[in-house]
Amino acid sequence: MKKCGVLRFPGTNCDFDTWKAVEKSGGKPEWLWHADHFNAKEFEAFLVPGGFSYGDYLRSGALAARSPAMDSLREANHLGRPILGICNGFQILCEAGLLEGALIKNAGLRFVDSWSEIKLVNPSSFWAANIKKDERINLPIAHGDGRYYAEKDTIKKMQDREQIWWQYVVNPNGSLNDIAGIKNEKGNVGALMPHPERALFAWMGADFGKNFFTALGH
Amino acid sequence: MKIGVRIMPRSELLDSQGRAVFKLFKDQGKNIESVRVGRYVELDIRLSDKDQALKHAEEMAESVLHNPLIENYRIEIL
Amino acid sequence: MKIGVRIMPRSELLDSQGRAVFKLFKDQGKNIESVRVGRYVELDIRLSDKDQALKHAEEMAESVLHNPLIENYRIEIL
Amino acid sequence: MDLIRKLKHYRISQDEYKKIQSLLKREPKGIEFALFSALWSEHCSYKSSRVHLKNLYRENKTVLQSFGENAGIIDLGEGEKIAFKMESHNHPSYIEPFQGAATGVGGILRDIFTMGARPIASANYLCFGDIQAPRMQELVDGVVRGIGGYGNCVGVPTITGQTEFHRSYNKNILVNAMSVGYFGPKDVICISRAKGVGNLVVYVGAKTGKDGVHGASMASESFSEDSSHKKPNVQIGDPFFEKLLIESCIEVMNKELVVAIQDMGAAGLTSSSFEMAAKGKVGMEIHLDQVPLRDSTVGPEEILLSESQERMLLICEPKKFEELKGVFTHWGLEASPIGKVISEQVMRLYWHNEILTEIDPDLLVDNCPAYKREFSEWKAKNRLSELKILVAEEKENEKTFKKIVGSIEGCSRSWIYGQYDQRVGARTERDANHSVSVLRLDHSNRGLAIAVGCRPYVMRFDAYVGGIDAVAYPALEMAAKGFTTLAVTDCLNFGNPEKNEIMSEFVASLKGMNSFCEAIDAPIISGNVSFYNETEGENITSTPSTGLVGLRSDKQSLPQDSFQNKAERVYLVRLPQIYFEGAVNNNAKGLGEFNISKLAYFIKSIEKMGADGDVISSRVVGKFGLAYALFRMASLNIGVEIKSDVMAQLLSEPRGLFSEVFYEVLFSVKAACDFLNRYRDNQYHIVELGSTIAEKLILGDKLVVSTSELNQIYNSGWEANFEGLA
Ligand SMILES: Nc1ncnc2c1ncn2[C@@H]1O[C@H](COP(=O)(O)OP(=O)(O)O)[C@@H](O)[C@H]1O
Ligand SMILES: [Mg+2]
Repeated sequence: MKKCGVLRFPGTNCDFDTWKAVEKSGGKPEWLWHADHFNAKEFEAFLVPGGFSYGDYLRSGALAARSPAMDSLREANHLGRPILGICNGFQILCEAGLLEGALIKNAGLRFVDSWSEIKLVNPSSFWAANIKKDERINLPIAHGDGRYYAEKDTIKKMQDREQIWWQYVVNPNGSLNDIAGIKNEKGNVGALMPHPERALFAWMGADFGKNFFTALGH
Repeated sequence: MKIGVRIMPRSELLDSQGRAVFKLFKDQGKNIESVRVGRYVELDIRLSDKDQALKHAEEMAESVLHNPLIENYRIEIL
Repeated sequence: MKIGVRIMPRSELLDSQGRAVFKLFKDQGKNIESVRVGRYVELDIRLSDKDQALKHAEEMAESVLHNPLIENYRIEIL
Repeated sequence: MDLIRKLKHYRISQDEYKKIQSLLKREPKGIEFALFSALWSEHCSYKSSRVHLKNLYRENKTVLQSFGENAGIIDLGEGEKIAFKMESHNHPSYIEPFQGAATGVGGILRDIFTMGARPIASANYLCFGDIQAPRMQELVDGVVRGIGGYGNCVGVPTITGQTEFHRSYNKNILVNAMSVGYFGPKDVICISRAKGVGNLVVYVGAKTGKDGVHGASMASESFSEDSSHKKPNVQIGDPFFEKLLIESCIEVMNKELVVAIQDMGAAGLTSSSFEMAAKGKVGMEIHLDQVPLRDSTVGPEEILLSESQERMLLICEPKKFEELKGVFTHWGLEASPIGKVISEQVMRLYWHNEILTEIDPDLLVDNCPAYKREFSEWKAKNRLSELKILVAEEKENEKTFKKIVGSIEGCSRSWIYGQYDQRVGARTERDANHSVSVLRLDHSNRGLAIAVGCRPYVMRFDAYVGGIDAVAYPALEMAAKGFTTLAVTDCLNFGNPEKNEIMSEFVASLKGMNSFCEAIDAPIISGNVSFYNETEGENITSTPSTGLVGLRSDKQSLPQDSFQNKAERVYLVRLPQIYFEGAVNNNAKGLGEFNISKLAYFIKSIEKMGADGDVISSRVVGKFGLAYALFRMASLNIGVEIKSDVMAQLLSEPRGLFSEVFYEVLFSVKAACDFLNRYRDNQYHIVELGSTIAEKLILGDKLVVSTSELNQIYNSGWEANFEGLA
């Protein structure tokens, strides 16, 4: 049973969903408030949930990325702690420099909500570790700014270092290289636009999402 | 000819983005009175006559670029 | 002191909005070469010294208002 | 300003002015005109509808809170309760579609969380004009972006809705938003009755600006062309701010730091403070100069009338104020005391040290006028003595059918709900792609269903029938999935109530709706009336939209909306009471009458079938009749074959392939299930239509068509109709 810090910013709205996903998987969630520093050593894993931190104002994730809690999260990264960003969490991690690239407005200039098939490109050793390379799963997406962008060299480098985590089977937003999720070089930080916490049980439409959190129970 | 259109929320109305950015700057201890967030559109118009180009830009600003109910705009030559 | 920060997408690839507006104007038969859409932030800074205020604004633009990977910015006194 | 001009400015009639004089026993002065104008507006006072709303069926043993509070509440048992309500934002959405729709969503959410419930789902009911009408594409786009923009950001899923098109909405679209809130076993219900002399009146949330000043009285007036020039009335919503307000308000309520709470909706601070005081039979001293302002030019009258969004008024014991303030500060919000509760039943409004008025709140709230608008006894309309519907040759039918499926009335609405976050909250079991949406409740894990209703073309046929249908049709949809309808909210959108024919339709449809609610024991626990949906003398189709919630306790799997496999047996369960010429030819005529008690029994029976584990899929036959309903069940490219003799038997009645019979329900069941014998009953008919097959719909010799082709037409129909709206 791992003690997990769940970050909460003003406007985070998948906070309870993420909390429940951690709990259901046997982890022990604890809130981490944006305005406070925390002691990274006290936690075994961190989750940055989805939502609209600061209303997505200015750029999605930009304002949240500058909060005190993010300084502590950087320390957690230095310690090599596993960190998962979901949707707005992905945007925040990019804005905070914990992941490369940026997420910009969907190519269609509209919010998209749907189920989306994604393919595992390079497995993570912590998040969804039991899903195999090239396996395809269905997860819900719901975002307005999900188009991944990075410079060509960066993408090339990420490919070489196996940092591309998930790719869309059908690109819903104009993301470069169909990227749905990436990891950092060390592999401890991972993030994706789709929402695993919305696919935990068959009644939700699919239960592939629970795989993301299994490591939290051990 | 390059023309810029600066589109800002009308001052009597709430600027929700500006309010959020302002609050954050305040919390960070910045020396600031107010923040307003709007849009900026750069038009490259295929006319060399200044007045004509400005007129063209104004037409576009009026008809499409700004929403008169909630925004004001200003035009400038870049 | 009022300072404006104009933040524009660094390339066409990053500017789907600009392309959409451009297409609209083209369809309407406007005489236009290109359109870019960005953001404009008006800061009212509580400093009367011009240089100091500009420095302050630059700091904010660098640290929060723009993301260098995807945007450029320019500062002006209003 | 002379008196006549003043009364016109404040939209107070001569009679109302006389009534004000006699209530006050003096001339009204200064700010009092504005107070009466706001609180006596149609929007706030329900003066044309109150006499009719009084007698609605609105209580049963599950109802904890009905009309009179911000939203109705029902008890679901197992410690769970829900609050829900529906509200219109028609006029503002026509003026500025994005902000109008967005603030409509924001407003209904506040009605819900004001009571202590956490909003868990929203729904929307939209009526637009002809897609070719001026501004219509812009309106559709703006409204959908507005609803999505607000709901997605605030984190409440929009999980169902209905979208209609008709020229009667060309200059007056309808935007009705519904929201459902949840109370778990530990959550506290809060109400708006002010009490406790000496308690503080606390203002929370956004600062007051000039937005929407006179909004309430404007919503109570017919539209004229120049309404769109009334610039200052646009209210701007901020879903991010609302999210902070939801979290902080629920926190202070659950910590029992508030005595009473009310959102500032229509007529802002005036209606919230006066109503809170009137309900509690107390008074208040309010210092308007202490209200937080967005800019210093906002004066006392504007403060009283402003409809700036995302603001709440609450009553708090002085000793708890610091703790309360602490919670709001944590969420980045301000809480400012602006006055206190006094025992004397008088509202004393101060501007700096000057008293602007001292007035009994009852005079404005309880004594507002109630009009008995003129109406006529309802007579059945648009009935034909016989109904001959020609069924054409196969080729002709196929052509007609494809046109229907691709038409704006018949095509998919996924363009709309694909822009709504339907799953935030992680409770969604059935999203907007389904005829009935379903959520799982946090504590008991039971299914809660939500559906909206009212079919304008049925209203154009007959308002009494349309009122019944506005509840019966969605209730039947719920039943087909095994849900019991528990309660109803409504949003009565009508034209000018001063016209006899409009008021007659209002009364007739309300009567139909209400009798049916009583028959199925589903009380109407909340609602909203929107009159004066009239532009330049043209009235909208009378549109009493509804929102229904239903519950299903067992954990049997829910019937799907579509056929799943080949060789399922397909049945049509029917209680034909009205034969309707249908939505196809726009000429709404028909034959027959509803028998309410038989219909209620039918719905109960359908509910048993919907809960049967052998049922695979189900669908109520609706617009465009049987062929269209079968096609909608073929979304997975599993169709059905109906033999010619069965088809011939169906068509021996006065019906066509594309016309409707009120009501019929389709079920597909496991091949081994003898549905016919299991549910045989002399109160309704069951017809075995045939079996499911791959890729085709075969309706005897009348229609043979490829399901994949139809699905393609259905799914691209929206884009084809709205070329400009990529
Ligand atoms: N404005 C809307 N918002 C959300 N969902 C909508 C809206 N309009 C229609 N829908 C969804 O589209 C689906 C199809 O609508 P409709 O054509 O009326 O068919 P149905 O008879 O299945 O309700 C519905 O299930 C409904 O949930
Ligand atoms: Mg429907």
